[in-house]
Amino acid sequence: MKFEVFAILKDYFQPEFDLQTTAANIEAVKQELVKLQPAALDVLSTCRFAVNDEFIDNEFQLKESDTICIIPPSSGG
Amino acid sequence: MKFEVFAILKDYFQPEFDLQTTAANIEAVKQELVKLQPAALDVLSTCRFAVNDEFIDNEFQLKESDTICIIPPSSGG
Amino acid sequence: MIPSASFPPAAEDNTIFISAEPLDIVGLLSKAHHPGAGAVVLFSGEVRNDNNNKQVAFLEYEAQAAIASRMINDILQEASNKWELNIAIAQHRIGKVNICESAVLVITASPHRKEAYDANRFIIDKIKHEVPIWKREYFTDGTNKWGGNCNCNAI
Amino acid sequence: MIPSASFPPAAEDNTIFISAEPLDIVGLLSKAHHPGAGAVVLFSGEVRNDNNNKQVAFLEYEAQAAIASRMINDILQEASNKWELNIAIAQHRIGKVNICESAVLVITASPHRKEAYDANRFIIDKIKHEVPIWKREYFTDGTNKWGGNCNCNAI
Repeated sequence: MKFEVFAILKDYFQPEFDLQTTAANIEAVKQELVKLQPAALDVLSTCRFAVNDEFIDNEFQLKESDTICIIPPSSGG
Repeated sequence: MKFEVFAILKDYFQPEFDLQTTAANIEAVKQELVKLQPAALDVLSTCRFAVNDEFIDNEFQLKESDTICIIPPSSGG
Repeated sequence: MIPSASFPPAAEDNTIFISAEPLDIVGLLSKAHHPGAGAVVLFSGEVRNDNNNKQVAFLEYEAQAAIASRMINDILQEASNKWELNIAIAQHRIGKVNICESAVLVITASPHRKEAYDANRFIIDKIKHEVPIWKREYFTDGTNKWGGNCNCNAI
Repeated sequence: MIPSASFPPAAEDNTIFISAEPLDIVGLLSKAHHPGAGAVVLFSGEVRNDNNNKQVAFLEYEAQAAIASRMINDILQEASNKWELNIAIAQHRIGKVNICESAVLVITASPHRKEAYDANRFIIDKIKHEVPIWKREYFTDGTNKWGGNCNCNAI
Protein backbone atom coordinates (compact mmCIF):
# COMPACT_ATOMS: atom_id res chain seq x y z
CA MET A 1 0.00 0.00 0.00
CA LYS A 2 1.28 3.48 -0.89
CA PHE A 3 0.90 6.48 1.40
CA GLU A 4 1.11 10.22 0.86
CA VAL A 5 1.16 12.45 3.91
CA PHE A 6 0.97 16.22 4.30
CA ALA A 7 1.92 19.09 6.58
CA ILE A 8 2.58 18.11 10.19
CA LEU A 9 2.48 14.39 9.31
CA LYS A 10 5.79 14.89 7.52
CA ASP A 11 7.33 15.41 10.96
CA TYR A 12 6.54 11.71 11.56
CA PHE A 13 6.61 10.02 8.15
CA GLN A 14 8.27 10.38 4.76
CA PRO A 15 6.08 12.43 2.38
CA GLU A 16 5.48 9.25 0.36
CA PHE A 17 6.15 5.70 1.48
CA ASP A 18 5.17 2.07 0.95
CA LEU A 19 3.87 -0.22 3.65
CA GLN A 20 3.46 -3.97 3.43
CA THR A 21 0.12 -4.57 5.09
CA THR A 22 -3.08 -6.57 4.81
CA ALA A 23 -5.05 -3.88 6.64
CA ALA A 24 -8.40 -3.59 4.88
CA ASN A 25 -9.82 -0.41 6.38
CA ILE A 26 -8.74 2.93 7.86
CA GLU A 27 -8.79 1.79 11.48
CA ALA A 28 -6.49 -1.12 10.74
CA VAL A 29 -4.17 1.13 8.75
CA LYS A 30 -4.01 3.64 11.58
CA GLN A 31 -2.98 0.89 14.01
CA GLU A 32 -0.15 -0.15 11.69
CA LEU A 33 1.04 3.45 11.34
CA VAL A 34 0.98 4.03 15.10
CA LYS A 35 3.12 0.89 15.53
CA LEU A 36 5.64 2.53 13.17
CA GLN A 37 5.42 5.95 14.85
CA PRO A 38 3.74 5.90 18.29
CA ALA A 39 4.19 9.69 18.61
CA ALA A 40 1.88 10.21 15.60
CA LEU A 41 -1.14 8.75 17.45
CA ASP A 42 -2.73 12.08 18.39
CA VAL A 43 -2.27 13.60 14.97
CA LEU A 44 -3.53 10.52 13.12
CA SER A 45 -6.69 10.46 15.21
CA THR A 46 -7.62 13.91 13.80
CA CYS A 47 -6.89 13.07 10.14
CA ARG A 48 -9.12 12.32 7.19
CA PHE A 49 -8.15 9.69 4.63
CA ALA A 50 -8.58 9.78 0.86
CA VAL A 51 -8.18 7.35 -2.02
CA ASN A 52 -8.20 8.60 -5.61
CA ASP A 53 -8.75 12.13 -4.32
CA GLU A 54 -12.00 11.14 -2.60
CA PHE A 55 -12.41 11.03 1.17
CA ILE A 56 -13.14 7.54 2.47
CA ASP A 57 -14.64 6.30 5.71
CA ASN A 58 -14.01 3.12 7.69
CA GLU A 59 -16.45 1.17 5.52
CA PHE A 60 -14.21 1.62 2.50
CA GLN A 61 -12.43 -1.66 1.60
CA LEU A 62 -8.77 -0.88 1.01
CA LYS A 63 -6.84 -2.79 -1.63
CA GLU A 64 -3.13 -3.47 -1.64
CA SER A 65 -2.82 -1.36 -4.85
CA ASP A 66 -4.44 1.75 -3.29
CA THR A 67 -2.59 5.00 -2.67
CA ILE A 68 -3.86 6.56 0.53
CA CYS A 69 -3.63 10.29 1.23
CA ILE A 70 -3.63 11.20 4.91
CA ILE A 71 -5.10 14.66 5.43
CA PRO A 72 -4.47 16.51 8.72
CA PRO A 73 -6.95 19.16 9.92
CA SER A 74 -7.05 22.18 7.64
CA SER A 75 -5.18 25.34 8.56
CA GLY A 76 -5.54 27.39 5.38
CA GLY A 77 -6.52 31.01 5.10
CA MET B 1 -33.55 83.93 5.20
CA LYS B 2 -31.68 81.92 2.56
CA PHE B 3 -32.52 78.35 1.67
CA GLU B 4 -30.64 75.59 -0.11
CA VAL B 5 -32.54 72.46 -1.04
CA PHE B 6 -31.42 69.13 -2.45
CA ALA B 7 -32.55 66.16 -4.48
CA ILE B 8 -36.31 65.66 -4.64
CA LEU B 9 -36.93 69.05 -3.00
CA LYS B 10 -35.76 70.65 -6.24
CA ASP B 11 -38.96 69.33 -7.80
CA TYR B 12 -40.77 71.82 -5.52
CA PHE B 13 -38.35 74.70 -4.91
CA GLN B 14 -35.47 76.47 -6.60
CA PRO B 15 -32.12 74.98 -5.51
CA GLU B 16 -31.40 78.25 -3.67
CA PHE B 17 -33.91 80.93 -2.77
CA ASP B 18 -34.64 83.77 -0.34
CA LEU B 19 -37.71 84.00 1.81
CA GLN B 20 -38.88 87.05 3.78
CA THR B 21 -39.97 85.55 7.07
CA THR B 22 -39.89 86.11 10.80
CA ALA B 23 -40.09 82.36 11.48
CA ALA B 24 -37.75 81.64 14.38
CA ASN B 25 -37.62 77.84 14.36
CA ILE B 26 -37.87 74.87 11.99
CA GLU B 27 -41.56 74.23 12.55
CA ALA B 28 -42.46 77.81 11.70
CA VAL B 29 -40.23 77.69 8.61
CA LYS B 30 -41.85 74.48 7.44
CA GLN B 31 -45.31 76.06 7.69
CA GLU B 32 -44.15 78.99 5.54
CA LEU B 33 -42.69 76.63 2.95
CA VAL B 34 -45.84 74.53 2.81
CA LYS B 35 -47.83 77.71 2.19
CA LEU B 36 -45.57 78.34 -0.82
CA GLN B 37 -45.74 74.73 -2.01
CA PRO B 38 -48.56 72.69 -0.45
CA ALA B 39 -47.47 69.60 -2.46
CA ALA B 40 -44.12 69.58 -0.61
CA LEU B 41 -45.76 68.85 2.76
CA ASP B 42 -45.04 65.11 2.81
CA VAL B 43 -41.44 65.50 1.71
CA LEU B 44 -40.71 68.34 4.12
CA SER B 45 -42.02 66.32 7.04
CA THR B 46 -39.25 63.73 6.42
CA CYS B 47 -36.40 66.26 6.06
CA ARG B 48 -33.59 67.31 8.35
CA PHE B 49 -32.47 70.93 8.56
CA ALA B 50 -28.95 72.30 8.86
CA VAL B 51 -27.35 75.67 9.47
CA ASN B 52 -23.62 76.19 8.92
CA ASP B 53 -23.34 72.51 7.94
CA GLU B 54 -24.66 71.37 11.34
CA PHE B 55 -28.02 69.68 11.80
CA ILE B 56 -30.40 71.71 13.95
CA ASP B 57 -33.53 70.81 15.88
CA ASN B 58 -36.64 72.80 16.67
CA GLU B 59 -34.95 74.41 19.70
CA PHE B 60 -32.50 76.17 17.40
CA GLN B 61 -33.26 79.92 17.16
CA LEU B 62 -33.15 80.93 13.52
CA LYS B 63 -31.86 84.35 12.55
CA GLU B 64 -32.81 86.30 9.47
CA SER B 65 -29.18 86.07 8.27
CA ASP B 66 -29.08 82.24 8.43
CA THR B 67 -28.75 80.00 5.41
CA ILE B 68 -30.79 76.87 5.94
CA CYS B 69 -30.04 73.59 4.16
CA ILE B 70 -33.02 71.27 3.84
CA ILE B 71 -31.88 67.66 3.71
CA PRO B 72 -34.26 64.96 2.41
CA PRO B 73 -33.87 61.34 3.56
CA SER B 74 -30.62 59.78 2.33
CA SER B 75 -30.59 57.50 -0.68
CA GLY B 76 -26.89 57.04 -1.24
CA GLY B 77 -25.05 53.81 -1.90
CA MET C 1 -8.12 65.39 -11.38
CA ILE C 2 -9.95 68.64 -10.79
CA PRO C 3 -9.38 69.48 -7.11
CA SER C 4 -12.60 71.44 -6.79
CA ALA C 5 -14.62 68.48 -8.01
CA SER C 6 -13.97 66.56 -4.82
CA PHE C 7 -14.50 67.41 -1.22
CA PRO C 8 -12.54 68.30 0.83
CA PRO C 9 -10.08 69.82 -1.66
CA ALA C 10 -6.92 67.72 -1.92
CA ALA C 11 -4.72 70.62 -0.86
CA GLU C 12 -6.33 70.85 2.56
CA ASP C 13 -6.60 67.16 3.38
CA ASN C 14 -5.67 64.23 1.20
CA THR C 15 -8.57 62.09 2.43
CA ILE C 16 -11.38 62.34 -0.11
CA PHE C 17 -14.80 61.12 0.99
CA ILE C 18 -16.93 62.51 -1.84
CA SER C 19 -15.57 62.22 -5.35
CA ALA C 20 -16.81 63.48 -8.69
CA GLU C 21 -14.22 61.26 -10.39
CA PRO C 22 -14.59 57.50 -10.86
CA LEU C 23 -13.59 55.78 -7.61
CA ASP C 24 -10.04 54.45 -7.77
CA ILE C 25 -10.77 50.98 -6.37
CA VAL C 26 -7.34 49.61 -7.21
CA GLY C 27 -5.49 52.61 -5.79
CA LEU C 28 -7.49 52.59 -2.57
CA LEU C 29 -7.18 48.83 -2.16
CA SER C 30 -3.42 49.08 -2.60
CA LYS C 31 -3.36 51.37 0.46
CA ALA C 32 -5.26 48.83 2.55
CA HIS C 33 -2.50 46.29 3.22
CA HIS C 34 -1.10 46.51 6.73
CA PRO C 35 1.46 44.23 8.44
CA GLY C 36 -0.86 43.89 11.45
CA ALA C 37 -3.94 43.07 9.39
CA GLY C 38 -4.89 39.47 8.65
CA ALA C 39 -8.12 40.44 6.92
CA VAL C 40 -9.02 43.04 4.33
CA VAL C 41 -12.67 43.43 3.30
CA LEU C 42 -13.72 45.63 0.40
CA PHE C 43 -17.30 46.52 -0.44
CA SER C 44 -18.18 48.15 -3.73
CA GLY C 45 -21.74 49.33 -4.24
CA GLU C 46 -22.26 49.26 -7.99
CA VAL C 47 -24.96 50.43 -10.36
CA ARG C 48 -27.33 47.68 -11.45
CA ASN C 49 -29.10 47.61 -14.79
CA ASP C 50 -32.41 46.83 -13.14
CA ASN C 51 -34.41 48.16 -10.22
CA ASN C 52 -37.86 46.78 -9.44
CA ASN C 53 -38.00 45.41 -12.98
CA LYS C 54 -37.31 48.76 -14.61
CA GLN C 55 -34.25 48.97 -16.88
CA VAL C 56 -31.79 51.47 -15.46
CA ALA C 57 -29.70 53.52 -17.91
CA PHE C 58 -27.49 55.22 -15.30
CA LEU C 59 -27.65 56.93 -11.92
CA GLU C 60 -26.85 60.43 -10.82
CA TYR C 61 -25.74 61.17 -7.26
CA GLU C 62 -25.88 64.45 -5.45
CA ALA C 63 -24.52 65.25 -1.98
CA GLN C 64 -24.37 68.02 0.56
CA ALA C 65 -20.63 67.57 0.36
CA ALA C 66 -19.55 69.37 3.53
CA ILE C 67 -21.92 67.48 5.81
CA ALA C 68 -21.51 64.22 3.90
CA SER C 69 -17.70 64.29 4.15
CA ARG C 70 -17.73 65.09 7.84
CA MET C 71 -20.29 62.34 8.52
CA ILE C 72 -18.34 59.71 6.59
CA ASN C 73 -15.22 60.68 8.51
CA ASP C 74 -17.16 60.39 11.79
CA ILE C 75 -18.60 57.00 10.81
CA LEU C 76 -15.10 55.68 10.04
CA GLN C 77 -13.94 57.00 13.41
CA GLU C 78 -16.89 55.39 15.17
CA ALA C 79 -16.15 52.04 13.51
CA SER C 80 -12.48 52.31 14.46
CA ASN C 81 -13.47 52.85 18.09
CA LYS C 82 -15.92 49.97 18.04
CA TRP C 83 -13.63 47.41 16.37
CA GLU C 84 -9.86 46.92 16.21
CA LEU C 85 -9.23 48.27 12.71
CA ASN C 86 -5.88 48.83 11.06
CA ILE C 87 -7.48 50.66 8.16
CA ALA C 88 -10.90 52.16 7.41
CA ILE C 89 -11.55 53.87 4.09
CA ALA C 90 -14.81 55.04 2.50
CA GLN C 91 -15.59 57.09 -0.56
CA HIS C 92 -18.86 57.96 -2.31
CA ARG C 93 -19.14 59.11 -5.88
CA ILE C 94 -21.28 62.01 -7.06
CA GLY C 95 -22.46 62.91 -10.56
CA LYS C 96 -23.35 60.44 -13.29
CA VAL C 97 -22.46 56.82 -12.55
CA ASN C 98 -22.85 54.15 -15.22
CA ILE C 99 -23.93 50.51 -14.92
CA CYS C 100 -21.16 48.37 -13.33
CA GLU C 101 -19.37 51.43 -11.97
CA SER C 102 -18.81 51.83 -8.27
CA ALA C 103 -20.98 54.41 -6.50
CA VAL C 104 -19.55 53.76 -3.04
CA LEU C 105 -16.51 51.96 -1.70
CA VAL C 106 -15.73 50.79 1.84
CA ILE C 107 -12.46 49.09 2.81
CA THR C 108 -11.65 47.77 6.27
CA ALA C 109 -8.60 45.90 7.52
CA SER C 110 -8.21 44.24 10.91
CA PRO C 111 -6.18 41.51 12.62
CA HIS C 112 -9.04 38.97 12.35
CA ARG C 113 -11.72 38.67 9.73
CA LYS C 114 -14.85 39.00 11.85
CA GLU C 115 -14.05 42.63 12.74
CA ALA C 116 -13.26 43.56 9.14
CA TYR C 117 -16.60 42.17 7.90
CA ASP C 118 -18.66 43.58 10.76
CA ALA C 119 -17.08 47.03 10.58
CA ASN C 120 -17.42 47.12 6.80
CA ARG C 121 -21.12 46.40 6.99
CA PHE C 122 -21.65 48.89 9.80
CA ILE C 123 -19.97 51.62 7.75
CA ILE C 124 -21.94 51.03 4.54
CA ASP C 125 -25.24 50.75 6.42
CA LYS C 126 -24.63 54.07 8.18
CA ILE C 127 -23.51 55.80 4.99
CA LYS C 128 -26.61 54.64 3.13
CA HIS C 129 -29.06 55.55 5.86
CA GLU C 130 -27.65 58.72 7.38
CA VAL C 131 -25.30 60.60 5.08
CA PRO C 132 -26.86 63.35 2.89
CA ILE C 133 -26.31 61.74 -0.49
CA TRP C 134 -29.11 61.19 -2.98
CA LYS C 135 -29.51 59.06 -6.01
CA ARG C 136 -31.58 59.80 -9.10
CA GLU C 137 -32.35 56.84 -11.30
CA TYR C 138 -32.52 57.36 -15.04
CA PHE C 139 -34.36 54.59 -16.85
CA THR C 140 -33.94 53.38 -20.42
CA ASP C 141 -37.53 54.47 -21.17
CA GLY C 142 -36.50 58.10 -20.64
CA THR C 143 -38.13 58.54 -17.24
CA ASN C 144 -36.28 59.28 -14.03
CA LYS C 145 -36.96 59.12 -10.33
CA TRP C 146 -35.32 60.26 -7.09
CA GLY C 147 -34.38 57.01 -5.42
CA GLY C 148 -34.88 55.52 -2.01
CA ASN C 149 -32.84 52.60 -0.76
CA CYS C 150 -35.89 50.66 0.22
CA ASN C 151 -39.64 50.86 -0.25
CA CYS C 152 -40.08 52.18 3.26
CA ASN C 153 -38.25 55.36 2.25
CA ALA C 154 -40.17 55.87 -0.98
CA ILE C 155 -41.91 59.22 -0.91
CA MET D 1 3.32 31.78 -15.31
CA ILE D 2 4.38 28.16 -14.95
CA PRO D 3 1.27 26.14 -15.79
CA SER D 4 2.27 23.18 -13.62
CA ALA D 5 2.61 25.46 -10.58
CA SER D 6 -1.13 25.98 -10.38
CA PHE D 7 -3.99 23.55 -10.22
CA PRO D 8 -5.87 22.71 -12.32
CA PRO D 9 -3.52 23.43 -15.24
CA ALA D 10 -4.69 26.45 -17.20
CA ALA D 11 -4.96 24.46 -20.40
CA GLU D 12 -7.68 22.22 -19.00
CA ASP D 13 -9.76 24.80 -17.18
CA ASN D 14 -9.09 28.49 -16.82
CA THR D 15 -10.46 28.63 -13.27
CA ILE D 16 -7.54 28.44 -10.87
CA PHE D 17 -8.33 27.67 -7.25
CA ILE D 18 -4.84 26.93 -5.95
CA SER D 19 -2.01 29.17 -7.09
CA ALA D 20 1.72 29.08 -6.56
CA GLU D 21 1.92 32.61 -7.99
CA PRO D 22 0.99 35.77 -6.03
CA LEU D 23 -2.78 36.18 -6.17
CA ASP D 24 -3.82 38.68 -8.83
CA ILE D 25 -6.26 40.67 -6.67
CA VAL D 26 -6.68 43.46 -9.19
CA GLY D 27 -7.18 41.10 -12.12
CA LEU D 28 -9.72 38.98 -10.26
CA LEU D 29 -11.59 42.02 -8.94
CA SER D 30 -11.79 43.43 -12.45
CA LYS D 31 -13.72 40.27 -13.45
CA ALA D 32 -16.19 40.75 -10.62
CA HIS D 33 -18.29 43.59 -12.03
CA HIS D 34 -21.65 42.43 -13.35
CA PRO D 35 -24.56 44.55 -14.67
CA GLY D 36 -26.97 42.67 -12.40
CA ALA D 37 -24.83 43.06 -9.28
CA GLY D 38 -25.35 45.98 -6.92
CA ALA D 39 -22.80 44.70 -4.41
CA VAL D 40 -19.29 43.31 -4.73
CA VAL D 41 -17.52 42.05 -1.62
CA LEU D 42 -13.85 41.09 -1.64
CA PHE D 43 -12.08 39.34 1.21
CA SER D 44 -8.30 39.07 1.27
CA GLY D 45 -6.71 36.94 3.98
CA GLU D 46 -3.25 38.39 4.44
CA VAL D 47 -0.13 37.41 6.35
CA ARG D 48 0.27 39.24 9.64
CA ASN D 49 3.62 40.00 11.23
CA ASP D 50 2.46 38.68 14.59
CA ASN D 51 0.71 35.58 15.88
CA ASN D 52 0.12 35.09 19.60
CA ASN D 53 2.84 37.66 20.25
CA LYS D 54 5.45 35.85 18.18
CA GLN D 55 7.00 37.81 15.29
CA VAL D 56 6.19 36.10 12.02
CA ALA D 57 8.79 36.23 9.22
CA PHE D 58 6.64 34.58 6.53
CA LEU D 59 4.25 31.69 6.00
CA GLU D 60 4.41 28.65 3.79
CA TYR D 61 1.26 26.97 2.53
CA GLU D 62 0.88 23.43 1.27
CA ALA D 63 -2.22 21.83 -0.26
CA GLN D 64 -3.50 18.54 -1.55
CA ALA D 65 -4.23 20.43 -4.74
CA ALA D 66 -6.62 18.01 -6.45
CA ILE D 67 -8.96 17.70 -3.47
CA ALA D 68 -8.53 21.34 -2.46
CA SER D 69 -9.45 22.63 -5.93
CA ARG D 70 -12.49 20.41 -6.20
CA MET D 71 -13.67 21.38 -2.72
CA ILE D 72 -13.27 25.12 -3.37
CA ASN D 73 -15.23 24.70 -6.58
CA ASP D 74 -17.94 22.81 -4.66
CA ILE D 75 -18.06 25.47 -1.93
CA LEU D 76 -18.53 28.21 -4.54
CA GLN D 77 -21.30 26.14 -6.09
CA GLU D 78 -22.94 25.58 -2.73
CA ALA D 79 -22.84 29.33 -1.98
CA SER D 80 -24.31 30.09 -5.41
CA ASN D 81 -27.20 27.73 -4.70
CA LYS D 82 -27.79 29.19 -1.24
CA TRP D 83 -27.66 32.86 -2.27
CA GLU D 84 -28.42 34.75 -5.47
CA LEU D 85 -24.86 35.39 -6.65
CA ASN D 86 -23.80 36.89 -9.96
CA ILE D 87 -20.17 36.03 -9.32
CA ALA D 88 -18.27 33.81 -6.87
CA ILE D 89 -14.49 33.56 -7.05
CA ALA D 90 -11.98 32.04 -4.63
CA GLN D 91 -8.28 31.34 -4.83
CA HIS D 92 -5.75 30.12 -2.27
CA ARG D 93 -2.04 30.58 -2.55
CA ILE D 94 0.54 27.88 -1.86
CA GLY D 95 4.28 28.16 -1.22
CA LYS D 96 5.99 31.02 0.59
CA VAL D 97 3.78 34.03 1.33
CA ASN D 98 5.26 37.21 2.79
CA ILE D 99 3.82 39.66 5.32
CA CYS D 100 1.06 41.81 3.76
CA GLU D 101 0.64 39.40 0.85
CA SER D 102 -2.68 37.72 0.21
CA ALA D 103 -2.91 34.02 1.11
CA VAL D 104 -6.55 33.64 0.13
CA LEU D 105 -9.02 35.69 -1.83
CA VAL D 106 -12.82 35.46 -2.00
CA ILE D 107 -14.97 37.68 -4.22
CA THR D 108 -18.76 37.61 -4.34
CA ALA D 109 -21.19 39.77 -6.30
CA SER D 110 -24.96 39.85 -5.89
CA PRO D 111 -27.92 42.12 -6.56
CA HIS D 112 -28.09 43.24 -2.89
CA ARG D 113 -25.32 43.59 -0.36
CA LYS D 114 -26.52 41.22 2.35
CA GLU D 115 -26.11 38.18 0.11
CA ALA D 116 -22.65 39.24 -1.06
CA TYR D 117 -21.41 39.65 2.54
CA ASP D 118 -23.06 36.48 3.84
CA ALA D 119 -21.90 34.33 0.94
CA ASN D 120 -18.38 35.73 1.16
CA ARG D 121 -18.10 34.83 4.82
CA PHE D 122 -19.61 31.40 4.28
CA ILE D 123 -17.06 30.66 1.56
CA ILE D 124 -13.99 31.75 3.54
CA ASP D 125 -15.15 29.92 6.68
CA LYS D 126 -15.62 26.69 4.74
CA ILE D 127 -12.29 27.04 2.93
CA LYS D 128 -10.46 27.60 6.20
CA HIS D 129 -12.11 24.76 8.08
CA GLU D 130 -12.57 22.05 5.48
CA VAL D 131 -10.24 22.38 2.51
CA PRO D 132 -6.92 20.44 2.73
CA ILE D 133 -4.56 23.41 2.87
CA TRP D 134 -1.98 23.83 5.60
CA LYS D 135 0.05 26.72 6.84
CA ARG D 136 3.52 26.62 8.37
CA GLU D 137 4.54 29.71 10.29
CA TYR D 138 8.17 30.79 10.16
CA PHE D 139 9.11 33.13 12.98
CA THR D 140 11.81 35.79 13.07
CA ASP D 141 13.59 33.83 15.84
CA GLY D 142 14.28 31.03 13.36
CA THR D 143 11.68 28.60 14.71
CA ASN D 144 8.67 27.34 12.76
CA LYS D 145 5.39 25.64 13.50
CA TRP D 146 2.57 23.98 11.57
CA GLY D 147 -0.34 26.28 12.13
CA GLY D 148 -3.89 25.89 13.29
CA ASN D 149 -6.53 28.55 12.72
CA CYS D 150 -7.49 28.61 16.34
CA ASN D 151 -6.25 27.20 19.61
CA CYS D 152 -8.82 24.43 19.53
CA ASN D 153 -7.09 22.98 16.47
CA ALA D 154 -3.58 23.15 17.91
CA ILE D 155 -2.05 19.69 18.01
